[in-house]
Amino acid sequence: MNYSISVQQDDFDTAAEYQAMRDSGPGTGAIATFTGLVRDSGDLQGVNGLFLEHYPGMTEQVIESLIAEAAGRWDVRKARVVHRVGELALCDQIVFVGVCSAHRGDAFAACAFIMDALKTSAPFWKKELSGSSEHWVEQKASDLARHPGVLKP
Amino acid sequence: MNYSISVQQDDFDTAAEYQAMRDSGPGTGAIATFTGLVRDSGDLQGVNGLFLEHYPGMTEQVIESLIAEAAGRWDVRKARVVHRVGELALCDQIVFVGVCSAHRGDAFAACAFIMDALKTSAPFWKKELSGSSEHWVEQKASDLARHPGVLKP
Amino acid sequence: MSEDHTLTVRFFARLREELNTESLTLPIQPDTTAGQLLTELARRGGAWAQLTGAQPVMIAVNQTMAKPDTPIGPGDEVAFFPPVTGG
Amino acid sequence: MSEDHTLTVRFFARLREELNTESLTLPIQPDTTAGQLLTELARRGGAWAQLTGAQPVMIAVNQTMAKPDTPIGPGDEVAFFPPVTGG
Repeated sequence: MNYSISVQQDDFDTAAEYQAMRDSGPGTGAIATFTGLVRDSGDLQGVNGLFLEHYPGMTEQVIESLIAEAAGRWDVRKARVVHRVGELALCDQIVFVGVCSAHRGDAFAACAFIMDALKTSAPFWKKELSGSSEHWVEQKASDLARHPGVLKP
Repeated sequence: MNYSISVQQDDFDTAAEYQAMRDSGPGTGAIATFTGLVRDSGDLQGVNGLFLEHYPGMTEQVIESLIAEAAGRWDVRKARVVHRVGELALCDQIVFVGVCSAHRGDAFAACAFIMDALKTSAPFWKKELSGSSEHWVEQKASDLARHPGVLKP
Repeated sequence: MSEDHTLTVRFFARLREELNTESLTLPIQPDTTAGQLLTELARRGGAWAQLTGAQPVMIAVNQTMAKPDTPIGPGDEVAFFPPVTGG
Repeated sequence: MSEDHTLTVRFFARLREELNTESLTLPIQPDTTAGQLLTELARRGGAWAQLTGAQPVMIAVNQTMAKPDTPIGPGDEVAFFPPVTGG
């Protein structure tokens, strides 16, 4: 299993990410990808940007362990996670998760698992910006329900 | 809800498909995509190509109804299905399913549902080519278990 | 009156190949079902016998999934094919 | 001996802003846990009191998720932060 993780301010290129997934050999039959975008309503309405903070060093370790867990549960030939930090504008790309596998069920399951677990376990914090107000986003009960416990003290 | 379906011999460009998903307005927070590729082992080993047959007209109608069903169950802002037919080589792209939604859970669920249902309900048939032998692929019990009944007489 | 009393039958994939037939135009009796048509075709024997054999045969009437008891009539398009395997 | 008897405490996101503190270097007592350090910091009062308030505070020790009873010692990096909200 091959994987790679980037935490960066810069935007990413999903076309290049997809191409890297395709270049994973003739045993790959399925590629599942997920991209998260800054949308106009979250805890606030009229969101026009986000500020994303993270815990350098720990973030990468947590994501690495989530990918290893996914690879232990499903057939994962290659996994890729890119997560942006800093100031982002409306409609900007935030996060990319890509998984390739022999089979579609494994690709979907591993991709959704990594994304769900990232939301409850990786040390990122999102602040919504709306006009002159700003608001630290609160963790959703629905997110914890999908992947409980990793972060609960 | 906006959708589009193509059944075609030509290859497709996932970068252009992704861009069309992104251009779905500021309410989109999540894009899930799936791509299926010709892989080297299926019912046969050493597969070096596929021949894909379909039922023109019916195929599009079935996929349209699957998208409508997905849009009734989850928040779907835009859905796209491209499926190739004819002769394909090893590592070629076969199928693309893309869904964008406000929320990641809906994007993942609707994308996986459309893909799973397509495999058991849309009138496509795949023949594996391996050296000089060829073999019509048989439907997997595991596929029917994921989305049972649509095609059972 | 000939056009008014026929239907079109189509075959796909393995069935198309093994029956060596893409489509047929057949006269149609009143009060018939897709399943009765299948049984009638199977009586041709040889490769046709598989239409009522162990392997499942799927049915579509006018490009919509159908069942053996789906009624069929003049002008209809009836298709028989193996379980689908796309994606 | 000063470097040997201290640890680093880091705060992130809402806690970092409300405590107006990114990091602290503190002397460390023997046989201490992350939870005891949290309680000690909360005794500073004001904004610090929220560290043991109603809102959950997550703990990491040396960049690994930890619990209140996780032992800490000299040279460790202890972090306190709100539940994460990335992705």
